[in-house]
Amino acid sequence: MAKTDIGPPHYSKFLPPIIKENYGKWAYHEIVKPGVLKHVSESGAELYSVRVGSCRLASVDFIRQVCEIADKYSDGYLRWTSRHNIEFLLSDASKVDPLIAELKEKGFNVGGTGNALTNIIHTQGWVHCHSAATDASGIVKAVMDELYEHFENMDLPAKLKISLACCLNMCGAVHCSDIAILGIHRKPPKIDDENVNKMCEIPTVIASCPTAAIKPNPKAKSVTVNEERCMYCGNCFTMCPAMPIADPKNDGVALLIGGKVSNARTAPMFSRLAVPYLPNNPPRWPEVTGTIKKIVDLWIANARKGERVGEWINRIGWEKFFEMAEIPFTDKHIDDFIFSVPTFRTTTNFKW
Amino acid sequence: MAKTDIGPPHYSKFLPPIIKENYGKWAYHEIVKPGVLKHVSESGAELYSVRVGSCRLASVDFIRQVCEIADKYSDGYLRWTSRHNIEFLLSDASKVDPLIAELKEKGFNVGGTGNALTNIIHTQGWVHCHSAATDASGIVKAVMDELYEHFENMDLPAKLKISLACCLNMCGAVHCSDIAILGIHRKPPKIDDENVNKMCEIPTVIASCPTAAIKPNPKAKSVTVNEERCMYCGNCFTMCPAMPIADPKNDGVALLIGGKVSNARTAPMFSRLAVPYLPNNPPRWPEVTGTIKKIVDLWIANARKGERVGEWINRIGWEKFFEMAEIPFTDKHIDDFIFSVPTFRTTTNFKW
Amino acid sequence: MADIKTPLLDELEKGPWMSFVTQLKELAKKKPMVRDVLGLLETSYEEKRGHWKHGGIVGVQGYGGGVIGRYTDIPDKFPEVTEFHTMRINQPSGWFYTTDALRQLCDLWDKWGSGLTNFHGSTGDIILLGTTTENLQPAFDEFSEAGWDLGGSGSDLRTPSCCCGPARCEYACIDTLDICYELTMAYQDELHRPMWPYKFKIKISGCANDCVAAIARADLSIIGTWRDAMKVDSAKVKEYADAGMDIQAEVVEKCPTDACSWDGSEFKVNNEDCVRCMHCINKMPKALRPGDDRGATILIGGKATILQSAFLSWVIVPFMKMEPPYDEIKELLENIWEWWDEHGKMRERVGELIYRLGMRNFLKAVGLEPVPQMVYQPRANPYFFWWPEEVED
Amino acid sequence: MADIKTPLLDELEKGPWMSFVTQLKELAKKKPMVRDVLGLLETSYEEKRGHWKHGGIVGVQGYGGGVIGRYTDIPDKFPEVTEFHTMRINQPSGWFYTTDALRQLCDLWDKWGSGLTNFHGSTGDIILLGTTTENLQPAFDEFSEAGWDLGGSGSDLRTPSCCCGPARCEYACIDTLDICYELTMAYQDELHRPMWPYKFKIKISGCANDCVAAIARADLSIIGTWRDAMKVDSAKVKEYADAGMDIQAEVVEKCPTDACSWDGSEFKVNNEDCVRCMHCINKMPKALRPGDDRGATILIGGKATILQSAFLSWVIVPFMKMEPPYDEIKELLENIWEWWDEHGKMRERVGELIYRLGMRNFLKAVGLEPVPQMVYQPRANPYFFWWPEEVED
Ligand code: SRM
Ligand code: SRM
Ligand code: SRM
Ligand code: SRM
Ligand code: SF4
Ligand code: SF4
Ligand code: SF4
Ligand code: SF4
Ligand code: SF4
Ligand code: SF4
Ligand code: SF4
Ligand code: SF4
Repeated sequence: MAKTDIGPPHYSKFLPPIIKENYGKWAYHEIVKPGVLKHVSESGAELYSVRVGSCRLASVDFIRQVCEIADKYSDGYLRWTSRHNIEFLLSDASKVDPLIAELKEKGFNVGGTGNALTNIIHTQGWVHCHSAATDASGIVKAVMDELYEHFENMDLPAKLKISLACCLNMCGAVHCSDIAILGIHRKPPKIDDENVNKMCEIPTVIASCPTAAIKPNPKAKSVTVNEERCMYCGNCFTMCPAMPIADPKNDGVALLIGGKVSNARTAPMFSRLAVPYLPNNPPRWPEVTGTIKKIVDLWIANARKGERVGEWINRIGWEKFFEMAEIPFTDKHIDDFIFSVPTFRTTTNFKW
Repeated sequence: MAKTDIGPPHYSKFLPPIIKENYGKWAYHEIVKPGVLKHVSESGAELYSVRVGSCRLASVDFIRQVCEIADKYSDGYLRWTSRHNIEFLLSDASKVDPLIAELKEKGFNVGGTGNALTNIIHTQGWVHCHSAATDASGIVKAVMDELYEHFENMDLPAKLKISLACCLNMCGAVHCSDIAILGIHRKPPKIDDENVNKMCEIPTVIASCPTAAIKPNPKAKSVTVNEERCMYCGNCFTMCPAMPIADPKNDGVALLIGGKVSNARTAPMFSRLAVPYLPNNPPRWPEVTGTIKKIVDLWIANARKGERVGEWINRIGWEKFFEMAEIPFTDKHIDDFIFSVPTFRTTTNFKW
Repeated sequence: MADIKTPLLDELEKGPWMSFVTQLKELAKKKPMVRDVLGLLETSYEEKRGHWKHGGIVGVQGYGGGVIGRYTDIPDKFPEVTEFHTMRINQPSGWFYTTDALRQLCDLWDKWGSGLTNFHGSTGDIILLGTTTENLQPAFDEFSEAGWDLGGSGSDLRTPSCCCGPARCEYACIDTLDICYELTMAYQDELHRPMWPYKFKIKISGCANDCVAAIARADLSIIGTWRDAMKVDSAKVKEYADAGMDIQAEVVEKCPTDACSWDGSEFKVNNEDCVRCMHCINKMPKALRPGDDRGATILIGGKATILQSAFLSWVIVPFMKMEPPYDEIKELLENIWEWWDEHGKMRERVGELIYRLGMRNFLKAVGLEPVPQMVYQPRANPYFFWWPEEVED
Repeated sequence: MADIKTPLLDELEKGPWMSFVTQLKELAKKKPMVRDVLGLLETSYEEKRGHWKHGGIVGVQGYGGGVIGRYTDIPDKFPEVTEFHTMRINQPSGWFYTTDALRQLCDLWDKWGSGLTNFHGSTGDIILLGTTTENLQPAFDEFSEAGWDLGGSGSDLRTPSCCCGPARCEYACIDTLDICYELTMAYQDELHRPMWPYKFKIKISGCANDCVAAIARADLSIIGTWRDAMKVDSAKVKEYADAGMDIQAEVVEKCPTDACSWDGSEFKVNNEDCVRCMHCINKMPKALRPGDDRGATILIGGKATILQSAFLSWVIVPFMKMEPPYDEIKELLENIWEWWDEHGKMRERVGELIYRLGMRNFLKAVGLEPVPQMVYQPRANPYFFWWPEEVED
């Protein structure tokens, strides 16, 4: 039998010599140009990282292709970032430009550094997950195409972090992104009493519901859903396949915006509901890409230098944001979950 | 039978002629000196209001004495403020100083305007309420004596609003005061099963508990209290006299600070727990007056001009406040009620 | 009348602030009831606990509230306060009085009660402290005769109150006194005959300074504001500056939205950014004034701590014109009460009901459009609901 | 192999951003499984719905997690993806690789799976997407042989992850890679054998920029910081200024606590007020650096939206030294797990448990002292509790 619990390989195996020598001794960095970071050590050593976009849903052939390039330019050393970009790690400055030339020639995307749009964190979507209310890779591709110039240039007011999760489980960091794309259902699950009885543990199903909308239905040895309390999270479906919630006519996408994770300047913030629903319109989701583009353009035009989306909106006020973005404000925007009250405006201080 | 539903007398009956003539036409005001407001009308008319402290627990004889003075100086016109001060309303500027002289001679307190300490909003205490965990009028007197100079002078960084409530019902505005004095119990109610059975409606008693600590006790036809969940609010006692909660050894006072009501500059804010417990030590509650004095002095020494207590603390951070005030920080300071999570520090941004 | 010793309370006759003990002692000389209050209080000071209890419901004919029953738990020691009920008398708008009116109140209370009062109660009423069950009705009859009525108590509308407003304040954007009076008169039934899940309070402030603490203490807050441009007299700003005010530090830098600026000769307000917080006006009342298009912001849900912890009231109508007969606010109030009365659980304030059922249900029921002014920020969670008519079958 | 038509997906081959469709189509040429994935996805694009379902639990011997079972609900149409399970392989710290290692992974996955991957999963694992139940064990055996192990899934410790830290970043205040590795190795059992109420995630960032989004996504966040004075080189600040940076507007005015200042020649940091937010350092890495007394702030409770809505993690230890063998953090982790395991309900994240039972119970159980750094503000409600030993009988 194979060995268990060996854990991951030790990271030191994968560090290039320049990193081993200067581990913990980096003195400062510069962004030489979009996609190129230069880290300088106390020893004077210089490390160049060339950042390349990647569709996270990658084939082994793609990875092999990347390896070929790494062998040629970075002595076979490379890494992935926390946002699924690839970084080639070069100790030889003279190889940077040739690398970029070859990358561009082969259709790779170089950029994502500094005040730019970087790769979109996303999840499985219709490619693998049972719970998805929308696709992941497809919208991501469409949005990156739409905003592509901002990946290649560093001309934004601040970093722009977009994320996508295909259902309310929110795998990833959508709840704290500058712009979050979220797959949503809009109708309660349908209950297939017979199969609930057969396939599901009723107490677990009941406990899975965040709004306590599910009650036992002893007669049918099944459950009922209080439709007024159900907000379509799909948690019951995960626990009980006999409560399907997918619905082509009503599933779609919500946009939440203004979140951030870093502690720089302001504390981390949640993304907040901007657009409650946009339709699933494959293959290119034009309503989604269009709305995001509009919001990004508005931010670019109005934010002060250095202001993340949420910092900008907090300065001008959400009421101004909705007006400027021409997004209708609805009852859905007003919180009614556990921590709703602290979001209510308990002051007369607001703008017209 | 007497007429019912006649409502209060129409206010116009009580307005002095100068007010009737300039109703809605006031142009600006000045604080001539502590306790004296001068309101100037668009017509040029000048109204002088002389503000006088009052112990709110007033006898008819005291009111008659006030009436005498009003007849002499303000043509019989006067009012009370929303914080229980008295204001003599003078249209004759020349009477202001003589009025003040007579007031001072008779032991009245003139002041409470501008950046001063004003009267303490308070409640019944041991003088009338069954629910009180401390007295009201007594502590108020002791605190006003201790801080009296600030009532007479306008030398504070900003207005100082102190309030007292003698139990968790918080009659008054303690929940939004610069400094709130709050009577608290510290042990669960004792249950007198026999009388619960006789005197109380059990479902009402159960529903009265904010932490759902009360469960039926069908055997004894009474209730039980889950002592781990009880936070001694006394609500059950109000519903059920057979659950007494008063306890001379453990009752006392908590201090909450940093609240405000006005929308000026910053939105209204709740007062927040500074000192969880100080003993009931009548007649002058030295621990309470001493701690309040210390906090006020710290505020005076450190706040910028115009900063209310809470605005000052928000600027420096609560961690600094606790350090500077040398007040121990305990598990009681950390919220564990419904809206606790939004108060947790979800950032690495804090001071040592 | 036996003399009583109050060594502990006597300590509270010292010091510069007016002493309630002195007043009690004076009154005790002629009023046995007050002598027993003093004795009872001294006992409480010795024992560190109160000596009052609830008892049977007391009141006057035709009213469900306005009286708070109170009994001592040691009537043997202090028989005069065996019964010691409170009457709440509805104060006039803005707490303006003439000495005649006050003397009338004093005389009546001397006759029918202890002679002890609170000027005023925290809700705003004239609190008459201490009388017997027997005296309640005759006392009420004479108060009514003299033109005074009871205020609220119990699960009903409580006595509305308001700041001095246009009577004495240049900031008032609405006629607080008149609104307070008109609403009080319009809802006498709601005020006097408890019938709701719990209490309901209305407070009215003429501007955002909120001098009656409405946002903190009222289920429904009416707060004056304006919609057009602030009125600015830069010459007068200069006078303040010349008199020593550091306009930049004390005014401009404290503006919450960076909406004003001062260059030494012109004070500019960017009215689009101004949130009418009143701060700059407060600092320079001679130079700055609210605009002309005035009305009120309506907020809901303020309350103290029981049961779900204290709430501050929040915006439900950013701007409402406030002109007699105030039909718009009356209609809104009635819609609110209807919904709350139907759905509220016992001892559930309207703010708590909204918390439980959600703003969406509240807004739909009372007929208000959602606007971003209602929230600091939109929701962060994705748990929002769709009405059946918004989705396809 | 029949050709499949994917007119909708083909649209996603257009545009400047790299296309996953092109990759899928390439791979489909040699992998029937991927051809059916393509077909299935095209079907989803036509129908606007997914076609996957849960099914029986699948896995490898000796492990409770690391594999996500997946089945299509239309196996008749796409038989090759009747089973299409995911294997999660634990990534190396900081996602550093050599091409040799990557090729090894690719070869193994070509052999045993679809050849489709996620580089990486949101938790940080190498996600190998699509294999059959039958292949799981032999695949695992060969991965293990080659030195790779499974990551976490289910109600257990999830694969810890960390930023590149001291390997590639001058801001790193702790050795993120080593901490990540050491914790992963110390808790192999917790990682591989589900046994807790729900999942538990650990993420490690070298500084407050938090480049692995720990505060948002980890039940336990370890974030580098320092306790002594920031290192300032004013001459270098001047270089930034000379190069065109508006130090006042871009740095000083954005400092959250007004802790730094610049007079054209000296950049001053008031270290008592500095909250180490990193902003000024971020703007001028050549001039400013963290201090020398370095360690980590520990935060707890971060998670996504299910059930009680998303939480950000909050401070429980303002400062902890971080030196091998990291005993202090290990002890803390073990105390936390013990308490959570004992009291947590099924599907209750540790943050939710703390919300339900209160920080006071949590702190007492794990042996931490309450400090004001744990909260933005103290409680506003008066509902606090006393331990029996704190009150008199
Ligand atoms: C490579 C990476 C870490 C890794 O181990 O993979 C990384 C690397 C760096 N980050 Fe980061 N960050 C990385 C993800 C993040 C994340 C996480 C995320 O995006 O999900 C965050 C928090 C996101 C947020 O706030 O919502 C993050 C917030 C920052 C910040 C703070 C930005 C702000 O002002 O709010 C800085 C400081 C700065 O850039 O001025 C920063 C700075 C940096 C520096 C400059 C640090 C350094 O001296 O080397 C690195 C280059 C940044 C750049 O791209 O311009 N890094 N950085 C990650 C690259 C992701 C990518 O491919 O785009
Ligand atoms: C008389 C009274 C209204 C009434 O109808 O009774 C009143 C009257 C005035 N208030 Fe007030 N306020 C009165 C209670 C309040 C309250 C309510 C309370 O204290 O419970 C508040 C909100 C309290 C809070 O924020 O916690 C209040 C917050 C203000 C403010 C805002 C203060 C701030 O900067 O936060 C101002 C503006 C100012 O003074 O600069 C203000 C300003 C004023 C002005 C200057 C308005 C004017 O132009 O006439 C009046 C004289 C103020 C003074 O005393 O210096 N008034 N004022 C109340 C006097 C109470 C007393 O006896 O002390
Ligand atoms: C007399 C007064 C205090 C005072 O000394 O001024 C008072 C006294 C009582 N209040 Fe109050 N409340 C008084 C203003 C308030 C206020 C302030 C206000 O109205 O602006 C509040 C906070 C605002 C609010 O309504 O939330 C207040 C919040 C409470 C509460 C908690 C309500 C809540 O939802 O949190 C209770 C508990 C209850 O209703 O059972 C309460 C209950 C009581 C009771 C009836 C206690 C009881 O169950 O018997 C007290 C009777 C005392 C007595 O011996 O007469 N009282 N009470 C105030 C009424 C005088 C008046 O009519 O003018
Ligand atoms: C694969 C992955 C998404 C991706 O495409 O990257 C993923 C996929 C799933 N997640 Fe996740 N989660 C993944 C990272 C996350 C993250 C991000 C993170 O770890 O940093 C989160 C948010 C952070 C957090 O843990 O709260 C996340 C929050 C959830 C939740 C909601 C948990 C909560 O407490 O709110 C669920 C629901 C559940 O556990 O039942 C969930 C459940 C699931 C399940 C297991 C759904 C299910 O019940 O079957 C998904 C399996 C999909 C599939 O087809 O393989 N996943 N999930 C990520 C794991 C890859 C990896 O190991 O590297
Ligand atoms: S976000 Fe939802 S649908 Fe998407 S991978 Fe996670 S659990 Fe699956
Ligand atoms: S979809 Fe979510 S809210 Fe609706 S019943 Fe299922 S678990 Fe409950
Ligand atoms: S605060 Fe409590 S004790 Fe004091 S008057 Fe109000 S209900 Fe009575
Ligand atoms: S005192 Fe309050 S918390 Fe305790 S049992 Fe009574 S109602 Fe519940
Ligand atoms: S609330 Fe405004 S209008 Fe009313 S008294 Fe206060 S400052 Fe004047
Ligand atoms: S009223 Fe307040 S918000 Fe408006 S300009 Fe003046 S200070 Fe600024
Ligand atoms: S978290 Fe800090 S140490 Fe880690 S990569 Fe980001 S900036 Fe560098
Ligand atoms: S690190 Fe942040 S808080 Fe500290 S001085 Fe720099 S900007 Fe200010």
